Amino acid sequence: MDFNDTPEQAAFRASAADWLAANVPTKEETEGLNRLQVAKLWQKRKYDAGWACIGWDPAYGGRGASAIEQVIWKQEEAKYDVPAGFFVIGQGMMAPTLMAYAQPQHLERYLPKLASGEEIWCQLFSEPAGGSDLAALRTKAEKDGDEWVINGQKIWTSGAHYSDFGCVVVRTDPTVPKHKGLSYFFIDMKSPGIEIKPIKQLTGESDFNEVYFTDVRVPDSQRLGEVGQGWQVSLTTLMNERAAIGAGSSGVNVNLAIQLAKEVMIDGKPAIEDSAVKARLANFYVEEAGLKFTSYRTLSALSRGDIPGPENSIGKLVGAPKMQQLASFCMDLLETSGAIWDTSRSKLADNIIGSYMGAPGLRIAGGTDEIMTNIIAERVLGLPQEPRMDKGIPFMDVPTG
Amino acid sequence: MDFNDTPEQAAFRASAADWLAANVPTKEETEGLNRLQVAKLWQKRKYDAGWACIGWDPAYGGRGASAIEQVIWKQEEAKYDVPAGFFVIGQGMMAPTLMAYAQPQHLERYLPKLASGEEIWCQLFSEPAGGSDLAALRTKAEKDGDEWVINGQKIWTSGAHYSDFGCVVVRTDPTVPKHKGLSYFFIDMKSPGIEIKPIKQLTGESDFNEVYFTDVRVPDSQRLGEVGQGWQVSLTTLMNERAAIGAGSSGVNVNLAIQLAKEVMIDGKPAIEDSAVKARLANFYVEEAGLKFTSYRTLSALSRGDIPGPENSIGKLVGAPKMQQLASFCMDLLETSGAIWDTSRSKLADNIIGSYMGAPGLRIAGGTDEIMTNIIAERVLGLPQEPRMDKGIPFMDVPTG
Amino acid sequence: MNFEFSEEQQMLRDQARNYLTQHCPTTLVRRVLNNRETHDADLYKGIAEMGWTATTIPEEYGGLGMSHLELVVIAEELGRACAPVPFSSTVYLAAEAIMALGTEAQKQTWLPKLADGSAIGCFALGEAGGAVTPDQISTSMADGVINGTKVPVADGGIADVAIVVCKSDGGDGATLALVDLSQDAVAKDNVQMIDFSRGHAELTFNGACAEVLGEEGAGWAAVESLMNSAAILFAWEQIGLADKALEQAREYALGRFAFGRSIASYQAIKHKLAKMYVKNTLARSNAYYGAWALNAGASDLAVAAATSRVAAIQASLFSAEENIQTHGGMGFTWEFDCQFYYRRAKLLSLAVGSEKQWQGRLVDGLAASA
Amino acid sequence: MNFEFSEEQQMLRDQARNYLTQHCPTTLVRRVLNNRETHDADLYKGIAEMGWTATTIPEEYGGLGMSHLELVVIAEELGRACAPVPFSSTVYLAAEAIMALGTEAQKQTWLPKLADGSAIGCFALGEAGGAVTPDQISTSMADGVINGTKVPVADGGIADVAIVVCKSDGGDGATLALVDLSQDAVAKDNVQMIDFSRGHAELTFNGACAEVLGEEGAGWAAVESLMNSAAILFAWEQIGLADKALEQAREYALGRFAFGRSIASYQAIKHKLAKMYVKNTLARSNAYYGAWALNAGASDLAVAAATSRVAAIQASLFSAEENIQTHGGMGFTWEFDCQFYYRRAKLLSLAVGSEKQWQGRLVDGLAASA
Repeated sequence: MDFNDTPEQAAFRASAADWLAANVPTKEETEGLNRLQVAKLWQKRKYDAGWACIGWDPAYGGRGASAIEQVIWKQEEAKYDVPAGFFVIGQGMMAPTLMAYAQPQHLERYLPKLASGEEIWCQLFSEPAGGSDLAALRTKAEKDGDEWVINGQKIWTSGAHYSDFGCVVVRTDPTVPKHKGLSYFFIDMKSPGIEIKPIKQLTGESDFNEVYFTDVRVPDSQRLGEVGQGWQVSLTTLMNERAAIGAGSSGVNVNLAIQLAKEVMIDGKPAIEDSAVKARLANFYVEEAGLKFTSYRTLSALSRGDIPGPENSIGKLVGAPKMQQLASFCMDLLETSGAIWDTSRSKLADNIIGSYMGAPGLRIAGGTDEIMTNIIAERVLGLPQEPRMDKGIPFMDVPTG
Repeated sequence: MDFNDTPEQAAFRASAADWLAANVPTKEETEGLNRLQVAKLWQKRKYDAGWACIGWDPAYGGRGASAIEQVIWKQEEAKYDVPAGFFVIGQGMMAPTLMAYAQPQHLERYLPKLASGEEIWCQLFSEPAGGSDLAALRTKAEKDGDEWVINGQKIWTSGAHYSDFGCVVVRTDPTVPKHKGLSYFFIDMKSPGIEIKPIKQLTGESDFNEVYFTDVRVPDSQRLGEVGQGWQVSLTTLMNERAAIGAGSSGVNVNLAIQLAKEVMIDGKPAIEDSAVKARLANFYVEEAGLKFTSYRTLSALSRGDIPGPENSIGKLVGAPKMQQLASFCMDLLETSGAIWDTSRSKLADNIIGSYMGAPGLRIAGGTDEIMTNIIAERVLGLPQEPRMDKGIPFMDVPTG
Repeated sequence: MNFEFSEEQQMLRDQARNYLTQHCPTTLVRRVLNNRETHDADLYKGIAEMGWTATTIPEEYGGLGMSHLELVVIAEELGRACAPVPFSSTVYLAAEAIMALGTEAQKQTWLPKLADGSAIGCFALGEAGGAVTPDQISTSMADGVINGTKVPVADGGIADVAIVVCKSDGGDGATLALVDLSQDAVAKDNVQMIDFSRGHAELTFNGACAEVLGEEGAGWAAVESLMNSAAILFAWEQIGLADKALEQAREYALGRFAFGRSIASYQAIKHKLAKMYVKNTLARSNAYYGAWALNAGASDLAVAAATSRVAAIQASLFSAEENIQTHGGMGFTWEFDCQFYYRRAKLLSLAVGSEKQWQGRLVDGLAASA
Repeated sequence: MNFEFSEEQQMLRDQARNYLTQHCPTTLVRRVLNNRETHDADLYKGIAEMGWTATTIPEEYGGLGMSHLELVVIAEELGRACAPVPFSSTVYLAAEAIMALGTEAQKQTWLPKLADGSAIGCFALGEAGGAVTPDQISTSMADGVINGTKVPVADGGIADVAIVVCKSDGGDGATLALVDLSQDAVAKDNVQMIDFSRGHAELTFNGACAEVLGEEGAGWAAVESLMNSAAILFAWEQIGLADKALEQAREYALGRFAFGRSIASYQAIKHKLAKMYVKNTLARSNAYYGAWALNAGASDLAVAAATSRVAAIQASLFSAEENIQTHGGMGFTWEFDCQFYYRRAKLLSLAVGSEKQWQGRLVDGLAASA
């Protein structure tokens, strides 16, 4: 065990840090730009200097960096407040899928622009009737000459409104069992017949969209994998989702709660001296630190060449409910004032109440607590699946309530 | 809402209290007797005076008392340290089953001696392979003239070693689905071929037995219900089990924990002043009081003539884990000394550690936490059963691992 | 022993539920929340016309002279409906305070108006974050004049009268003031809370006229006593809310299919719902005792109130949180109603003292009597 | 960065697991527990011959001079095996104390014997119920003579040497004494604990000879420091135990059928096992950091120790409790092994301070550094 970099890693870290220090956009540069514009500017600058998607093949704009180098780069970049979320899905999930299934000419056409941030991709998987049962999707595609005609509805599509391309899974054969009748395409999000409607969340924000398909035409050449092989292709995407979403480091944390507990008084003493406050904070910290050190163990395994496995579901499974309860606890520390959601009155309100309001979404997006627990039970501990009522039955005959 | 007795109830309570005050066995009377002998002495005395099984028909030794009178009697009797557990199963579970299914001559023969404590009954349902799946029992009975021949093994039989009679459910037809091939008999526990072996629990005590049946013969006249109707008859017994087991009032409680917390010091002050101790005690009390007041609500419904329903599963479901965690908490209050299990050194050890060691059994006996939760989900909230892999399949073809 | 509501009380419940189903549908809650309105005035008018605001106020002051058992029945229904009205501020706090402590003149002035809904009351305690103790209060009253700032005050922006906790140099450290809010010397500034459907305000008193309510220097004991009754009344609102959230989750789960069967048939969901039921049942039973103790003025009222409140906080938060979870993605949308219960449950859990405060009061009470 | 055990350490783990599988089967644990023996002397002899007792003791004192990273590997395996030996008392406490505080003579006298297993050590702190503070200690030492009673002392009945915490009028209130237990002036009385497989005793010192260990009046600081390393070492035992309990539950659930399918396919059981896995994983990751911090003498060692201990207590109790529950009725029998982990988990949770104590230390440490 050693927390220090090897000499090679230290050298890499230093060169990353140096470049960042010299190149992170200044306030003057970003003046007047919105978050998306800043993100594109920053991504392009990284790309031009060889710091975008550094794990990728140099042919597509990367530098073939090792897993641990990618982590070091992320750690160094995270020291700056630069926007990143816009490219996560495309670079983290779509790109590995393209690399596995797309034609060489597609890779040359799309990957560099994905790396440079010039084009943004989104993922069109979830449907209203699907939810945790992702493969129960109903959006259908019918062959018409060299093209497919797509009709149906997708939901929970992050970034659909600013994306240039998207990967979509559709049902091409409802007469075979659920997983066998799917196919996978990438499409131009500006195609005629695509309508995008933002979904307002209970936080008041709109991070997701509904995407309606009405006779949307996509060339057969944009199919990834064979017809009917869409589920296998999707699994490549989803395996990379786990790594891309992670525990989520924003929102309330124990450090913030401790600062708060030092300021708030209970019975004439700082709350941090109250033993009930300590017991709860300790339990939150045990989870927070446990996740951090679990991720260090994963990194060590990654740096040895291992692939992240289903055990990484633990990050979101523990982290999301922890955020909800820790935010609730922080509000409690403030008593009635803890319910004030007004930044002009409480600097912390946005962070604390924002976390309390946002956490239910974290507990659901990318796999609910219940699905994550299933994954650990089945794929880590090797416990049997529940009986499946939809197994071997033509999709169109599966009970839907 | 009114916590006071009606005038009639008050009069009944007074007469019960008077009789108890004059008749509870004195120390001199019980000198040299074991618990079973004391229990029989006390039960017979109650019977002779008309205070045994007061809810029963006077023809069988009762006095036809109302539900609320039975509660009042129990409350008054509970003020004395008199042994009672020996008769609970016979009087509380077997008697109602006999009343529903037995011949008149059986009722006359058995019920009075059950009421008087002269004869003790036990229940032979569970089997090693059954567990939560009670009806998956394998002990078989084959018809031979006017008799049945029983072979197999029962487990978890309380009091088998001191019981005179027992009710046993057996499989009389393995070629039909699980619930349809069962029949129900009462048998003489002294019958040839019955062998009883006590089971040692992890507490070191032995409250249960294994009971082995080797060619045990029982007359067909001792069958309750039709051949193949054993499951329905069992349900009558089990419905009464829920009422008989209840929340369990022995073991640690919040009051004891508070006394302890007043004596033990934390940071130079009584633990009861520590805010973390308060938070935990409050949560335990919320459960304890919540159960108490829930039982009051049930009593009110009973006194109106309602039958206790599946919602009473809540008592054991909440009470048993509460006992485990409260006992653990009390040990923690004492720090390392809390792990001393030596009554000569710690008056409370038997109660606290006894509760911690016994609670796992309470969480299992009479339906595990998981089964109790299922009962609430399915029978109270009306949620669907899980898919059943044994439905409609001949019992002998059901997968058993 | 009889631990049930009477037939008349059951009828009152049916009547209240019917009224609110009709006059307080979730579309109304949604409108108030969407627009961040302080309350729905028409609904409150209707509620007052039903006589609910008058429930426990004596007949001589225009009330119905009924007991707290009737009031908790109404509280539960208002909680179920997530009603956006200043009922709790007016009835559980202002009216209770005036009934308990007011002079004849104060009662005559305010109770009839609170009873018929023509006046709204509020209770102003906190001034900053954290638990309030008398020495943290800076609002002061002298010679009939009050100065200071209170925030957040539930319904403070629309109230006609406020009970304001002021510091006192003598006695137990606090004095209650009765303040007519229709004065220029009172400034009201809206404060947005986590629950957009319940208006709150910052009240600033710039030398406003005020009367002492109750005894000078005995205000803190009065606050504690008032908190006990409020804890029980709020608990019933929370239980109504918790049960509604459970029902909503149950209904959604039954109708939602995944992998070919209803999600309500998965133990991950059905046991979650059963756990809600257990918590709600324990909370309800504790609140039964709380209601009885409040009505009977039982000696263990403080413990009963604390038990009711702790149980109600735990049950309502759990049910509101897991209701969203049961709904999955749809539960996280603005469009679905789950958010009402989530916001309201958290607001109510902080309304008259946090879980931790009441856990402390609960055990202090038990320890004193054990 | 490398947050893994080295290959050599992994090999040591395999070796330890193989040795204990062979020499410490559950039948051995069962025999000790059944007969309430203080320990298994042959097993301890074998363990000493393997060199485990010598792990961190410097070579000059007959040890192997290895690091704490090797020791935690062994601790985990001893925890898995529920080994009935005085390893923790001797190695985590007595040897650590003498290494940290002893004079050259004290080290020369005791470390070689503790290293080769010819002497057993123990640590005597508590005298009555509750958390120990210096002012609650009445055992005293003056002029090389010790008087007082300590109870319960793990392995006190079989130990050759004890580190005894005595009161001190000056300094931080405590002084450590090194006491040879082979004196007539030391009385040993067995004390039965919840775990019958681990002997404990009451030690009474009637004017026995004693040496000061470390500085007079600096004993409390030494105790706190010793508790930090012990917390981490015990945590690894607890994690070994917790994982073993999870494995046992998993295996039983997979093989047990109800309603026609493995009970491991029911979410009530599979989610329970997943929850064990999550707690065990968090505890293990925290203990990784604890081990690193102990080995590196990190500045946040106190926080790392507290985090390791709180997580390990929670994980081991949960896994031991729910292992029985997963087994159903059979898990509650004397005959099944579930009871070993249940008893041991609770004993270990109280061995060097309760969860609550360490929650306090954890947050005090965080608050001081934040």
